[in-house]
Amino acid sequence: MIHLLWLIPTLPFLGALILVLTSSSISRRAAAIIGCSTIGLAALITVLIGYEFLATHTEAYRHVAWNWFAVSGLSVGFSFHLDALSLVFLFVITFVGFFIHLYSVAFMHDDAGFTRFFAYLNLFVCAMLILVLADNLVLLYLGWEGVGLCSYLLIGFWYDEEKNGYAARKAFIMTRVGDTALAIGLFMLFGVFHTLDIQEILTQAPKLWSPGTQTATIIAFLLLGGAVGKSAQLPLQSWLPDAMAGPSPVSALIHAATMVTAGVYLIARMHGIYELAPLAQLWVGIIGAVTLLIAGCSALTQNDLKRVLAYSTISQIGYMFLALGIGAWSAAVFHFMIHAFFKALLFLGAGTVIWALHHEHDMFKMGGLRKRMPVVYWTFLIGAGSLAAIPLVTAGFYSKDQILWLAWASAKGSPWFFIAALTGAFITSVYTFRMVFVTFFGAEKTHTAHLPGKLMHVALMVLAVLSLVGGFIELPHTFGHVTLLSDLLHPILPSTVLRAGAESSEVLIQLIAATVALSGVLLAYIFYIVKPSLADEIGSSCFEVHQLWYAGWRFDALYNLLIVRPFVWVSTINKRDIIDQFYTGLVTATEYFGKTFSRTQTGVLRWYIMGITAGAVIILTLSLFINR
Amino acid sequence: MILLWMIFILMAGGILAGIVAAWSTVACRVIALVSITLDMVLITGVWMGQDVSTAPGTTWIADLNLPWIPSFGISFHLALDGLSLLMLALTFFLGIFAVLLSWKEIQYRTGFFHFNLLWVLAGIAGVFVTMDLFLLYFFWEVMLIPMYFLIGIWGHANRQYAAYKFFIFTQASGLLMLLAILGLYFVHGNQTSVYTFDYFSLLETPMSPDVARWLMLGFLAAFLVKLPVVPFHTWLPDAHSEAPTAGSFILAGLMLKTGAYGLIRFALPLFPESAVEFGPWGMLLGTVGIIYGAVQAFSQTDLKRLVAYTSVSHMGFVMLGVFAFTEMALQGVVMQMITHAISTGALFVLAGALYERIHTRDILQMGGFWKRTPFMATVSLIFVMASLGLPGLGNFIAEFLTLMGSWSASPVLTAIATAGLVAATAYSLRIMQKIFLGKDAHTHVLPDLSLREKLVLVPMAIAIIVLGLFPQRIIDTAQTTVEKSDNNHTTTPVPARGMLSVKGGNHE
Amino acid sequence: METVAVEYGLILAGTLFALGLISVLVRRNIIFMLISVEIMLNAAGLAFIVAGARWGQADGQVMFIFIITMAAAEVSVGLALILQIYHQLKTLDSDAADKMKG
Amino acid sequence: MNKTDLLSLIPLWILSSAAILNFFSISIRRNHKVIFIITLVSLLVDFIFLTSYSFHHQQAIEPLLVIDGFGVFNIGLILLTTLLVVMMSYAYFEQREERKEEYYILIILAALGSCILVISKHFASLFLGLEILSVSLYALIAYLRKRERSDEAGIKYLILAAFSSAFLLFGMALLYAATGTMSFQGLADWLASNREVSPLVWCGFGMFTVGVGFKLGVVPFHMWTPDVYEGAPAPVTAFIATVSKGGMIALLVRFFTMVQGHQLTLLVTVFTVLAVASMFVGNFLALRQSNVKRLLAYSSIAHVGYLLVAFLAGGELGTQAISFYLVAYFITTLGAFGIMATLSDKERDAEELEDYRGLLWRRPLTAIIFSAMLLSLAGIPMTAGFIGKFYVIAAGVRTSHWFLVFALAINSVIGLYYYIRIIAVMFDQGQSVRTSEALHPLVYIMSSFTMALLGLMLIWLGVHPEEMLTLIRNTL
Repeated sequence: MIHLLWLIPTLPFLGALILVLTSSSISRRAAAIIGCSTIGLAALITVLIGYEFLATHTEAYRHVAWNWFAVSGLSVGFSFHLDALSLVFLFVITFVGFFIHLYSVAFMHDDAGFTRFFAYLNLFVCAMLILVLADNLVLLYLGWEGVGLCSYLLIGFWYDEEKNGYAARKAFIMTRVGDTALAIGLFMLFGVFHTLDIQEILTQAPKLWSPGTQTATIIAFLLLGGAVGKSAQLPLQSWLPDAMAGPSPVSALIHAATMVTAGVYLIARMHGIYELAPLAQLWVGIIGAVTLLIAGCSALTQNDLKRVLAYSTISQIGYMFLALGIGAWSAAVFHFMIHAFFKALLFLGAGTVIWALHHEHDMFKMGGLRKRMPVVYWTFLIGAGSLAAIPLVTAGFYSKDQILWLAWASAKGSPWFFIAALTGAFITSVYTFRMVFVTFFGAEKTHTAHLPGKLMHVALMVLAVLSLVGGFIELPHTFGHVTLLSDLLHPILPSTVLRAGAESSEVLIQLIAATVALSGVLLAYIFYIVKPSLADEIGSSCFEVHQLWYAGWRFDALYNLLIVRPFVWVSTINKRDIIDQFYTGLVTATEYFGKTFSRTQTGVLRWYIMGITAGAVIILTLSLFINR
Repeated sequence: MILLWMIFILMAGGILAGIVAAWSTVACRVIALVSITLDMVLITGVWMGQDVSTAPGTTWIADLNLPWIPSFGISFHLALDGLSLLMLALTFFLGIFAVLLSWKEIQYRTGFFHFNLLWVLAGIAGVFVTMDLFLLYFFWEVMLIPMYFLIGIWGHANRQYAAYKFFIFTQASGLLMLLAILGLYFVHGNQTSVYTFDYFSLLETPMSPDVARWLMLGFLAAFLVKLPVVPFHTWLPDAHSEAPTAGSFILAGLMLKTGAYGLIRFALPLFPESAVEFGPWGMLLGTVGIIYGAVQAFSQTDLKRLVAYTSVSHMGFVMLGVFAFTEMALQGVVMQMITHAISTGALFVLAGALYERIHTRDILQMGGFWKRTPFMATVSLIFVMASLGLPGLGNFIAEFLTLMGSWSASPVLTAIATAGLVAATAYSLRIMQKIFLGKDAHTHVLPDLSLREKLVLVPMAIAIIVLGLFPQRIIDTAQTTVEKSDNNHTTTPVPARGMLSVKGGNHE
Repeated sequence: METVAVEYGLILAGTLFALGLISVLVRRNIIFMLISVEIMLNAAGLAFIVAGARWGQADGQVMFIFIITMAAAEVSVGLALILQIYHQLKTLDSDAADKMKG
Repeated sequence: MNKTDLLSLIPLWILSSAAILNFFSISIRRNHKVIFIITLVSLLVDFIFLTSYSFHHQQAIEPLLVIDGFGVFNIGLILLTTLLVVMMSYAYFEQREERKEEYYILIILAALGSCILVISKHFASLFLGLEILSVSLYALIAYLRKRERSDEAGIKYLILAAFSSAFLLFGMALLYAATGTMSFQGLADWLASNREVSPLVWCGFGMFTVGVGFKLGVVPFHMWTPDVYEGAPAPVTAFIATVSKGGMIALLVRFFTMVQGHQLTLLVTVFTVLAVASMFVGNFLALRQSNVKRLLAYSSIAHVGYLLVAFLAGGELGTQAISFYLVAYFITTLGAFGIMATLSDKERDAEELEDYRGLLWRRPLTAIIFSAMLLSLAGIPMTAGFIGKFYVIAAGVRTSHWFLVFALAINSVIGLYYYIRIIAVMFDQGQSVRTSEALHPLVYIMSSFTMALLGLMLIWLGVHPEEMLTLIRNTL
């Protein structure tokens, strides 16, 4: 069974291929079937392979499709590597992907670019799968760029809108900045190890480097650069909110569930390097912590439903980075998984709402939808709960709690990290429930055009279930103590080292976390149900701050000022190529000479005689001075 | 012998086509097509017939040496090795399309057009196989005149200016090369009292570093202008934007490559030491070219001009890779020569197709064409992505190898060059946005690609993808050549020259 | 018999030559220009004579005869041309003959 | 002067007798054809006879002349050139009502003069040859005397030529006065023997150079060239550009090699200056010229400059280069002016750039040959001109006259511009309306045959110069 691994990325690719080639002729129905079935099959195969993998306790499985290229020492194969880590990602990608496909069938139903949409979506899934299955960094880079391309195409899917195109370009270019760092990282890695095979590197690194080696640190930072770009972390986070220009399913799949977590995957993959570069790893944590805070603050002030979710995504990934930073590898992966579930759910829910109110994004124009679309409401509520980490019932609680606890307790953790995470948690629950209350409670402000159909409901409900029960595969040992995931991952990702004597405080931490989450909800309740006016007062009282947060801490403005404007200025100022002026100058000079000389040709005989005489005189004078 | 035939077929075909056109233009086109295809068949035969990679000792697949002007020690010496083979294949591959492209565009003086077209190809093919420096100069010029006519007669509004500019730039640099060739000829002659222009005998000519330096500069002049390297690039945008589609196609696809080829085949092997000495500056020039070209491309509004500047940027990689003196970088360069030929060529084809439809090259007057020309849009997407170096497409292999190879030679420059990829993204996406995306506020009648155009673009698209996924065959073919010209230099990277070449990957 | 020193002879010839040259430059009438050129030629001839005298050879005189002959031929053609010119321009001013320039 | 001397001078005899023969036949009855045939045949016979000479035969007719390989080669060149000029002249003069017959006498005499020039090794013979050439040229230039420009050109050339030959003669006289000899060899011996040289000699050399420089039309003695080229009938222009200049250069080479001019700093400096000046001034003047004849005149100035590079390089390679360059240049120039002649009509020659607009599409063959000629002038491969230029540069590089060589390179780039400008005009769409009125078809056939012949020679020399190279080698 496991030897069918190559089918998993191939199927979606075939789907995409067929859809592209037949785009003009094929019917919507057929397109939908092709689109979903390929992913569905992939998911099915993943299950089977996963089962076999677990059953046979395989360490890892390697499949070489063909040798891509081999030049002087660098031999790169088109080859896949399956181990627990990639398995987890496989699961999430194929399953979430599948349900989002299902959902899209309904969501995109009367869109002109129906086929195109599914083609892109399939292509994306394919690229993402390659990314997580790659056994060498070049192939990973291929997947990495591939998902970038698809995200570009899908953000700009409704291309008539100038601003969508802009958002798409912004996303691609900003991530490309990160990719450049990654590429340079690869060059250095090759320079050191003379291979780009991930396992090779991970095995050799400890032999070659002592912890804290400079080269290791540089490389780790370069990889981090790549990760930061893709996962929309500081300082390259500002593309993600704009990326919401794409259709909601896209935001759900790419900009919440899968692609944006590629950075997490990369760092988790290359954890060996980070173990050897403590400084870099510390910075991973710091970036995570800061990002989760500032993104949370921005989320607090947004009115656009999807933008709230976008910022919350950034901040949740911030949590994952924090986890990675403190060496809580499996915790990061755990949170990634859960986050994929509930964030996809939330986006789909939001999508449904927006779709129902014919593309009304502003949530303050919504409200009272609780009655109109109960299913959506309940599922959305579950998702929100999970995001806000409502204790015990939701999966989000367990995953986030683990991070909080380890931020405190792990050897690499620190109180600061803990405090940041805790504050983040509070903010999260505030903006989450602000969103819920404003959207679903209160009076109905906009008339709902059409209500969601079966397909959408199915997708929503499945994801809802997952984001409830998903958490129970990993329970803290204060109760239950289930460690399925961490056990699974253990062979690949080392378990976290705890600070001495920290164990005792675990219960306490959990209680704090729980209370913080709940108090957040309470606060939101007071602000947006009990006394809505209060929110506006605070908003207006500290207007600057509000504006700053609303504009995502004005990073865009900064980059415009520092990079974009100068670049455009230089290139437009020099449109007519200054270097060319030099050559044209030469030409003019020559022509000038031509003119002057031709003036000497007067046609007057005596002038010619004059010329000859002059020549003669010169020669004669020469002849008097030079002898022999 | 087969080499002579290939060139002869082209020349004869050209003359024949020129004559036949008086009676039937179709026949003329067909003749041109047939003669190139014939060559294509021949070269593919050679390629399939001989597995180059497995014959490490024998680099030379074919070798033809006839006396030509013995009293000068000039011989008609052609030889074929992996690199030349690839280049020839490329030449004929693109040549076929060039004829197809002109099928509708060129209705005026068809015969003379095809005569010129085939003679350009003949000249280029000659450059790729000649092993005699006099002959090199000979072919070098032979490919210019017809090109001059192609631009000057069938070009756009400002064609005369562009044609002059192209001609004079290349001529001036060519003359410098001629001087260098003669210099080398006499240096070698005085040393060994054997006066010959033969490439192989001129290799390892003992000479003082000073002489070598000057002579190499002479050669570089020709090749750098042809490549072109900033600051000698300014003829390119004009030539490209004014030439007819087939013209720009050949220019970008093949003529620039003669420069790169010249570097690899002549400049480096003939003057190993001074080449190494020049290395850091070469890499610097390359990097400057990459960035400068990209920045320039971003602001252009004339589509062909834009693409022209992207070529400048891409050729920067060639420069970078060649002077990194590592096998990997050189492989990257060879790859770049091929992939760039295809991707940029295709972009010019698209520009031509658009011009045929809406009679403008100004991208500000385009936009939102995707709806009406989905096929064209999809194809363009592929090539645009290729030109920004998306993995899975040929250009990625090229640029990746080049950069990775150059890293050991000069991390700093390589890093800057890599950053150039971001700029590349900027201009590439701009192309997509301005032409196919955005609002469609236009009223042109805009049919999608015709069958003939598909016949050109689809194979190229397939080629670029195949090159991206299965490049090994190419790499193997070039291997022997690359190794050889790499061994000419100290395989250790360039001696440190200031900040230009900090040794990379130093691990304690 | 007593002969003059070569230098004097040459100086005389030189002076003659210079005179001719100057008058070619200053004269505008084509006929006079022709005459002045003749003077220069004769100056050359004189120089030859002097030289010949110095070495006591006949060559000098021979050259002189050549020169005279040539001068005659030249003048004949020249005058014919001058007639034509006068015919067309109705003047002998050499500056008038400047149709071709640039 | 013994029998063998007389025999070895037979080529000259034939020429002069041909002239006389024409003379009589005219006095009997004017008939263009007859005269033409006589001239043609005699030139042909002469050339054929000349081929019987072996290049190694070394025959001195003391003290004036020497017939050696170099001389024979150049005589042959002159004869052939004259032959071609005559061939193209027939059609040209047939169109025009002037009395055509004397033309042939004059041209034969001019050829004779040039022949004497190239074999002379003594001031006297030099002078004789030069004047025979010049005097007949005066008449030739002004031959179409109905044309104002012809006369103007004629008188200008006459005055200036006489003026310059005065310099030449005075220079000779000074040299004679100082050294007591008028033969090149004697001069050489004298220079070799006397370390201390009086300024007299230098002045002599200086004035000599002025005379020579004028005939070559090098800057600053070049100003007559454009006017004469423009005014003279196209075939005559061709003749001046080739035979008269070529003869002078050949003489110069002989003179220089015999007196070892390369040891004389003065001459080397002077000629270097002249060469560089001619290249630049010539090309700059040609740049914006719209009259093709004048343009070619200026380009000829530049080309003499190029030739001087080889000349200064000296040595065997240099001389070979010059010979080859001359051959190439002769062919090219003849072709160019020949085509001009065929395109000309009664009123005026086809000399305005506009006359050539769209020529390719009106008369493809003519246009292509003309472009070939121009490309050859520009020194593009596959033409004789390229090999010529290559040879010259080779000579320059060999003796590492880098300065001159670079000047040459720069100039050929400048030159490129105006040559391709003409070509561009010819390939342009615009149709010009000039058509010369119908003539006897034979005329066309002959002229186009001549042109085709030249074209073929041009390409042949460009692609396969080996024979010509060996030939030239043997002459030295």
